[in-house]
Amino acid sequence: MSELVDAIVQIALVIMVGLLLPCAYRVFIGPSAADRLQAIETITTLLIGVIVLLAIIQGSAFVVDVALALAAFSFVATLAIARYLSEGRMF
Amino acid sequence: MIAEIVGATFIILGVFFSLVGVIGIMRLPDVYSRIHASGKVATLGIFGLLIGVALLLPGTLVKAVGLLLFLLISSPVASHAIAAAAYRSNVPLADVQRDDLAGVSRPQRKRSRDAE
Amino acid sequence: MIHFIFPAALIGVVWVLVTSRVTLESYFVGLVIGLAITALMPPPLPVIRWRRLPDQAFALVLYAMILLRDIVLSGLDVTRRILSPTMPLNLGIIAVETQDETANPLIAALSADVITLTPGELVIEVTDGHTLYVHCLDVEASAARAAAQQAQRLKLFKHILGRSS
Amino acid sequence: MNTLFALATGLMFGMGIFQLLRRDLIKSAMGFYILFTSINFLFLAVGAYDGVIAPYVDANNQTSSQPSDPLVQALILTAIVISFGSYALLLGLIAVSSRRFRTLDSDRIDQLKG
Amino acid sequence: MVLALVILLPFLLAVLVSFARMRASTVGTISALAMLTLFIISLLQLSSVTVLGASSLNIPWIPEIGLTLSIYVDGLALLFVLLITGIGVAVMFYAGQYFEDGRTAARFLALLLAFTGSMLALVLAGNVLTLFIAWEATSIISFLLIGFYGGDSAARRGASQALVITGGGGLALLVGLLLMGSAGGSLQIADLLANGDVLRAHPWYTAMVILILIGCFSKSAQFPLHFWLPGAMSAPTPASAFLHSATMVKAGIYLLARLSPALGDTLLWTTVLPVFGIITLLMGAVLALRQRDLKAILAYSTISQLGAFVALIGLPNGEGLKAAFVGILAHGLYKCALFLIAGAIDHATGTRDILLLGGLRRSMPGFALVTLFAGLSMAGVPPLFGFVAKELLIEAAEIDPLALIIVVLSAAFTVTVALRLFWDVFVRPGAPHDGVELHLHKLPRLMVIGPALLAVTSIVTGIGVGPLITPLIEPALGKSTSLYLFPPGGINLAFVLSMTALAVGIAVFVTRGWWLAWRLPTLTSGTQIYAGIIRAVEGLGDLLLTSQGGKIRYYLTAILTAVVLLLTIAIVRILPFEIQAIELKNASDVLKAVLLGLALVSTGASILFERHLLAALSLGVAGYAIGGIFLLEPAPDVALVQFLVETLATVLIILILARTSPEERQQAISKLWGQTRWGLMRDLTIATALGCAMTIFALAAVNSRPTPNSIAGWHLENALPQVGVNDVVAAIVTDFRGTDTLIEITVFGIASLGVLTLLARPKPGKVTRFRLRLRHPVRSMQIEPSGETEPDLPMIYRSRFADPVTQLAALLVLPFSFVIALAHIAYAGVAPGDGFTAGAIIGLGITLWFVVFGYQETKARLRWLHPTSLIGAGISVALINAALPLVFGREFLAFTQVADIYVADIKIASTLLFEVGICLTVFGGVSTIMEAISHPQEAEPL
Amino acid sequence: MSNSLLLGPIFIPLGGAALGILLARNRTYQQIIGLICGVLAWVCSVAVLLANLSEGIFTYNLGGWVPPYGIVLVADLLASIFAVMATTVMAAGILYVLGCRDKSVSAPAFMPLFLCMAAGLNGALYTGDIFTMFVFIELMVIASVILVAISDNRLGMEAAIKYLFISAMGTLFLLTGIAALYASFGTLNMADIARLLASGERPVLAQAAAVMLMCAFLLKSAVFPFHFWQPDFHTVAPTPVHAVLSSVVVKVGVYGLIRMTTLMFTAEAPLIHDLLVVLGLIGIFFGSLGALRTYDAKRLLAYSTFGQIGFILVGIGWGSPATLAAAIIYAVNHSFIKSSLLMLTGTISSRTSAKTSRLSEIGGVGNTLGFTSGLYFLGGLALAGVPPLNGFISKVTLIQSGIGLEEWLTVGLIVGAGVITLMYMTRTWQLIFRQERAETVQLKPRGDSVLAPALLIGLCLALGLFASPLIQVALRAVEQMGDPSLYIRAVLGG
Ligand code: NA
Ligand code: NA
Repeated sequence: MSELVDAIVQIALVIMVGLLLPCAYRVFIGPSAADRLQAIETITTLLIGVIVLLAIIQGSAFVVDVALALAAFSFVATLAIARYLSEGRMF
Repeated sequence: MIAEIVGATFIILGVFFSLVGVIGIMRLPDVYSRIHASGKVATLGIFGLLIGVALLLPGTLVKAVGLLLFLLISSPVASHAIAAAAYRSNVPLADVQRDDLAGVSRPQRKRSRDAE
Repeated sequence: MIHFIFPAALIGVVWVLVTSRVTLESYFVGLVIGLAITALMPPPLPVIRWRRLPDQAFALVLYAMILLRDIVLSGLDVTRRILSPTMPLNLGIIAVETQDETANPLIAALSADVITLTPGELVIEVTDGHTLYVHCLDVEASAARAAAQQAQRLKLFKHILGRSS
Repeated sequence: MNTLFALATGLMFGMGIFQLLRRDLIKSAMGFYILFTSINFLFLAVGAYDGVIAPYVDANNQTSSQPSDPLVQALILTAIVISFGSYALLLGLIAVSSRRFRTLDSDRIDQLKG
Repeated sequence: MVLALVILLPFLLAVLVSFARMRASTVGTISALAMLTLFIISLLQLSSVTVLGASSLNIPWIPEIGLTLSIYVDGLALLFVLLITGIGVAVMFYAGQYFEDGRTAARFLALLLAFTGSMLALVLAGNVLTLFIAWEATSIISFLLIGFYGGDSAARRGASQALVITGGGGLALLVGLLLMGSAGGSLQIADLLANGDVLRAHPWYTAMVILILIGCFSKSAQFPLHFWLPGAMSAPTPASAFLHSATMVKAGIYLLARLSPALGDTLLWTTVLPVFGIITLLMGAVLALRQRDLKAILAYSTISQLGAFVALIGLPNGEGLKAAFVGILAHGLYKCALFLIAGAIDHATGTRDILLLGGLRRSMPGFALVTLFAGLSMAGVPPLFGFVAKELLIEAAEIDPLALIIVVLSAAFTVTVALRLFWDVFVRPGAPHDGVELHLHKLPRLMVIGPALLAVTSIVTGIGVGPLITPLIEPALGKSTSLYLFPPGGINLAFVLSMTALAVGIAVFVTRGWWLAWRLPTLTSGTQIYAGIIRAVEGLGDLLLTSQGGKIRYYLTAILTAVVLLLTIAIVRILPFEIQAIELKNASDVLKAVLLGLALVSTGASILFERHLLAALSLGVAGYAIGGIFLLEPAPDVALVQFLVETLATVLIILILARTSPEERQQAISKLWGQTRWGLMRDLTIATALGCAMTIFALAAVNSRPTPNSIAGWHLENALPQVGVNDVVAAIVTDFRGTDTLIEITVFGIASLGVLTLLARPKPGKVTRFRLRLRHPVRSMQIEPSGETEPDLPMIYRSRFADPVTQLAALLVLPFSFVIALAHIAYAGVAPGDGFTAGAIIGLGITLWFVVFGYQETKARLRWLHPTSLIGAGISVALINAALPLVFGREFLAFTQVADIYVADIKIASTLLFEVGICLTVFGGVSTIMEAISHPQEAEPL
Repeated sequence: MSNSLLLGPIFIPLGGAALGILLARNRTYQQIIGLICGVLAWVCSVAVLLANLSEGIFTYNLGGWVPPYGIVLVADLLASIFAVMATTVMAAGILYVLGCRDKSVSAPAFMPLFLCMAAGLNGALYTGDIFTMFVFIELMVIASVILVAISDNRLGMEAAIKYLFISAMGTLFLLTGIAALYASFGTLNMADIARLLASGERPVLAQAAAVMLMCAFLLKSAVFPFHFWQPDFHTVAPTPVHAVLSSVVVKVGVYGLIRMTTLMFTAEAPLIHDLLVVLGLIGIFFGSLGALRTYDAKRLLAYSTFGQIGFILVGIGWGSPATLAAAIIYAVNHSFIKSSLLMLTGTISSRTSAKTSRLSEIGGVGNTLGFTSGLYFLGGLALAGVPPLNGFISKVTLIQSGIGLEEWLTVGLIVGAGVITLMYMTRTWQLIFRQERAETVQLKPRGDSVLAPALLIGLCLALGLFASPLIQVALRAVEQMGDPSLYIRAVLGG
């Protein structure tokens, strides 16, 4: 892999990780719980991107498996919280 | 070589859209519009990165497709659920032009401070 | 039997995707797994009919293309709005009928999913299995094209799902 | 980097302890969770190698890069599973006791004394 | 060794008697006859001891602690054996008459016989530990006898008090004896007696003597440990007569006499014993004067006599031993008789109050006669045996004027007491003072035989003291001596003083109307002091128990403070050490640092957020950030687990929030910052201190690495060749450290069972099954495909809860979760993911169902889902996999594969089965937890 | 082959637990399985002890991986003695469960949890790997927390929460110590750590690691100031659980302390010893007085355990071979005494409708139960150290060894505590068995079976009358521990 591409990927990784911070900020400031929730959802999504970039950097395809699980299942928590928010109680 | 260039381009695109999405999350006026921005990260941002990785690291192509599949299932559902939760817990809309949902009978939530 | 085989066959594909081993051997393993899963909890996957298979596949690919186009176009639009210093937003919630005569929740769900997937539109509520309430960043544009888009979507969905009508 | 992990261990531990000492049982349970997280950092900090690749070995190409310590990773896995099990149990206990004692204030759950 | 049988016989008889169903008198007679037999046997031994000297028998018992079953027979031992068995005859016989009920008598006599056996073992013991065992046995049986009437709270208190004093003294004695054994190099009495010089010169001498004296004084009721004896009078009278007058209380005297050759004749010994003895002598005599209760009078008088014996044993060169031995015999005879009579009076009149009694000679003439003679012996009137004893006592006291005065004074008071016992009870005319009418019960005619026997013996031994008693005393003294009723040299000082005492005693008796009316200041009694000490101890205990205040925060604070202190001590020793500089070598390190910062800030935010949901969300962010760190480490396996567990943990806490009442949570929340400033400062201080300690600790830990010889290197090298796995973490988890994993999943499984069991138990103690019961049977619910008009369409249900979007997601994700999970299992060795992640993933799929569809619909649709069985099955599979290699002669949990078989790159080996087991357990566990929390019956807010 | 016996005490109960979970619907099967597993575990542990005596230390490499790379089970005499003690009480506990009328006992999870507790305990004793010890201890802790939480006593929940929090502290300390050890030595095998500690220069962290491990073990044994959980947690437990917790489960910390001071941290041992004596004395003092002032038959025994552990710690802390042997003897004897007393208390409580053990409410309940009364009396005497019961042997060996070291103050305290023990045990016995029953107390015609406690009391008596074997084994164990190289060689070979 050429140095340029390597550099691009590295920078991309840094940016993606950097983007986590404003999202975290959104989690902290809200203002509504739904805001925080969607910020967390974004963090998850960004992390999927981070993993994908890491796969390129580390040159190992298996890292994508982690992203797969994250993509498929982290929203379970989001749904649970959303349901709690919209109904006040769960069951 | 071409794959590398195209791949890198898609990665730049993916990162760009992610960046835009996060800017949206910071800038947009209410939770509903911020959910749009968040969805953007998921769709355009990650799509770009996935295409990029599939090109740069050919071994991941199949997995990238699988990942995309799951993202297609989960991402809109999450956005929808959050939006519904926000609306049901009376999170205010920023100056809307039109609200067809106002007045439609919906499941009412129990009062809790948690949603505020 | 056919109700077992086809979901299982699709699950087999998913297995291949997930394990990233594109071999016939791997697919057969996936198929076996698919059969077991289908027996336990039949997933809501389209029922494939041999006669209509080309139709189904064609509709799927076509809709994928349309969706992709929509996503990219509205993505660019939303990008413009977000990055613009004045943030020209035109927020609002519109009601969109699924136009499905049976009010099938599956249609509603699929429609809601793809609408939400499109940047700039977000389904907030689905009532009675046929009315979608969509939050839009540009409420006028969305309202203008909503009904037509939904009609097209419904048609293609019916093809994809192998529905007779 | 390991030094940083060491600092994080201490910080996390301190925060966990503070949270643990709240009267609110749910907060205390969160403190419990934080404390176990800090232990993960400690294990990361004491890993034997400064690894740059994941501990995956391949028969044909022995890369010159140093893999990270697989043993501490296995230990962390075990610790995570056990602490999660305990955490679930703790939350279950709190849920039931909140029904029985009608409070989540740990100071009011003090019938056993003397 | 016949005397070994002498010890065993009473025990055997005790067992037999306790099972016997006979009349009381029969039991008593049998026991008395047994005692008589023993007495005769012992008497026959006397000659051999006289001829051959001391003899001993040793059977090793527990040689490690120096305990041998040994018997040491000499004159002293035999003297006591004769005393015990002889008086036992009278007491046992009397006891048979005393009890009306055969069962009670049997129970009582069994105890009494066991006591006899223990007492005989005590005096015959040839090893100090054997002696101690017997000593404790007598204390215990005494406790049981004092509390024989357990319904009486005073009896229970008295029994307890007696046991605490004598038992506690016994423990002191034990230490003293062990010290002596250590110093003397043996626990055998014979050796110790031979080693007296060594013992007396040993630095521990003082300690051992004091400890042994505490033991002996407590047992023999010496000042200041005397007060338990009057309290022990709630025992049935035969027990009081036998234990608390004639025998057990003399065990201390016996031991002092026994050890005086080894320990005696030092300044300490000859000071402490006479001083405490004399004090006790006087105190007992004085206190006896003013008692109203017959048994109390006798008890104090006994204390007084015991004091005299202790003082006598303490005299230098064994000068007082003769007087002591004679006194012990004489006292045993008359005091026991008097006790038995007191019991008879109590029996007949229902009272023992001397002020209420009087003129009983008409109704109880036999007892009056016996009392007369026993009293005369007590008063020391010739020619009774008591006279001889008193002469010898006074003679021995002649060495010190003060002692002499006290002895004579005490003798005088004893005369007074004896006179009161006879005159005021049997002779004094007129009705009782208080007008209380006495109900006289008819006593068994034979009851008088016991005391009479003793009184007659007092007379006979008094008159024939020379021939009868000398042979008993001589072997005990170990030298020849002579005894006589009247001194051959005519009237001597002792006789004069004896008569003086008699006269004074009579005088005091006559004036009793006058001095009994005195209002003396009530001195603080021993019992009160004892109660005071107990109260103080109890107060201390209460003070300590206040630390157990019930509030978990303070417990944790205390524990953590202790840890901080300990850790600080340990850490200060390693300071200063070199701290490795923070070097961020590459982008990955920088990103790790960023994520670390994010994790820490989020954690901090979770503390600052008051509301639970927000705190939980912050924690979720921290968890994901940590997952990112793991990814960058790089540790993909851990990262995967971290992401999944974090998701599960978040769901869990949300479900718990939904489960708990918002009001209660609000209440608890408002307590957070409403805490006092001081409380917050305290928490902050502890948190900071521990955080700092931990930081230094971790820095030091980092300083110790990298470790060149870490076993992880071996793991990296051997994962592929040994178990054919690329993922070294997977190799460690399933093979190299498979046991950890096996146990870890069991922990997880049972934790989830715990959650279920807890939540499924509405009330404590209510029995439930694992299977939760539905209020509405699932079958009756309407769950039909909504597309019924169009059977072609895939099924999607009308749900009570779910909106179509989430429903569709749930329906799709669960099957896919199986696919992904199976992929994790199949390729655990080459990719991130393993059985645990597989289980967690399916668990998340199930969780999604519970979240989307609720409990009832989920259970109705997934009828195959039996979470607890899954746990059991999972652990079973894992265990079967572990045990299978044993069948092939390999180790438990050994890596097994038939050959290098791959199906679609899936390695077919034991590991696969293990992974399946892990997956099943974790899947079952997660489902169990979710099922338990989402159970509808539990959802009702309470 | 004898090596595989080592698996028995750990994995037989574990298998029984798994089977028990599968058969959750049938309590009878569960109990039969439980009894079989309990007995088999006991047989295995005894066989291990015997093999140990004849062959010396032996090991079992789990999975066939050679130490220090894999996990190894090690049977030395110390572990074997503790394991026999544990399996004996566990088997008795299961026997008690069979005749127990508690409702909590009929919970489907009860027997599996009980067996897990046994497996965890035995595993913690036999393992030669410090991290595996942590895992086994967690198994034990989690199982016991649940068992207490589901108690018939309505405060079970409260105690369980408190213990779970406090126990987590112990877990943290243990993990911290393990991390430090791994950082310093790159290994988790205790023999390997011992070898490295003995051979090279001492890493800076050794002492701090020792402190952390010590805190963890002190917490598991409920030693001052880590004791707060113990009276609560033990008292509210269902009787068979209480019997096991208060007797053998608390000993796991004691075992850990002995193991770490004799095998690994021999250089730090003097410091630790001094601390142990101080803490032990405080425990004796606190436990005795606490028991004296507690009017609940179960709770006072929990306090008594606090005190008794103090005696054991003092024995360890005195640090000579004789005192260490005395401590081991004390630990074993105390287990049998305490478990039998607790079971007897349980049989009494089971006669009352309230299932309480408060003396004010169970006073006189036992006054018609002659056999139980006798057993309790014997147990009380054994606890107070009265001959010829086994408690006497403990006390004598401890005092003798203390005299050898001229530790007068401590010996004095032991004597004082003995008096107090005598006070509260006789008082309790009198109140339960000797006084008249209050009219309001309704007695149930049947209570829990006294078979298990009777057997245990028999054992106490036997261990008092025939104490030599135990003393000899303890002395041999101490002799074995005196030379850590034996252990190291047995595990690592060479
Ligand atoms: Na959208
Ligand atoms: Na793996």
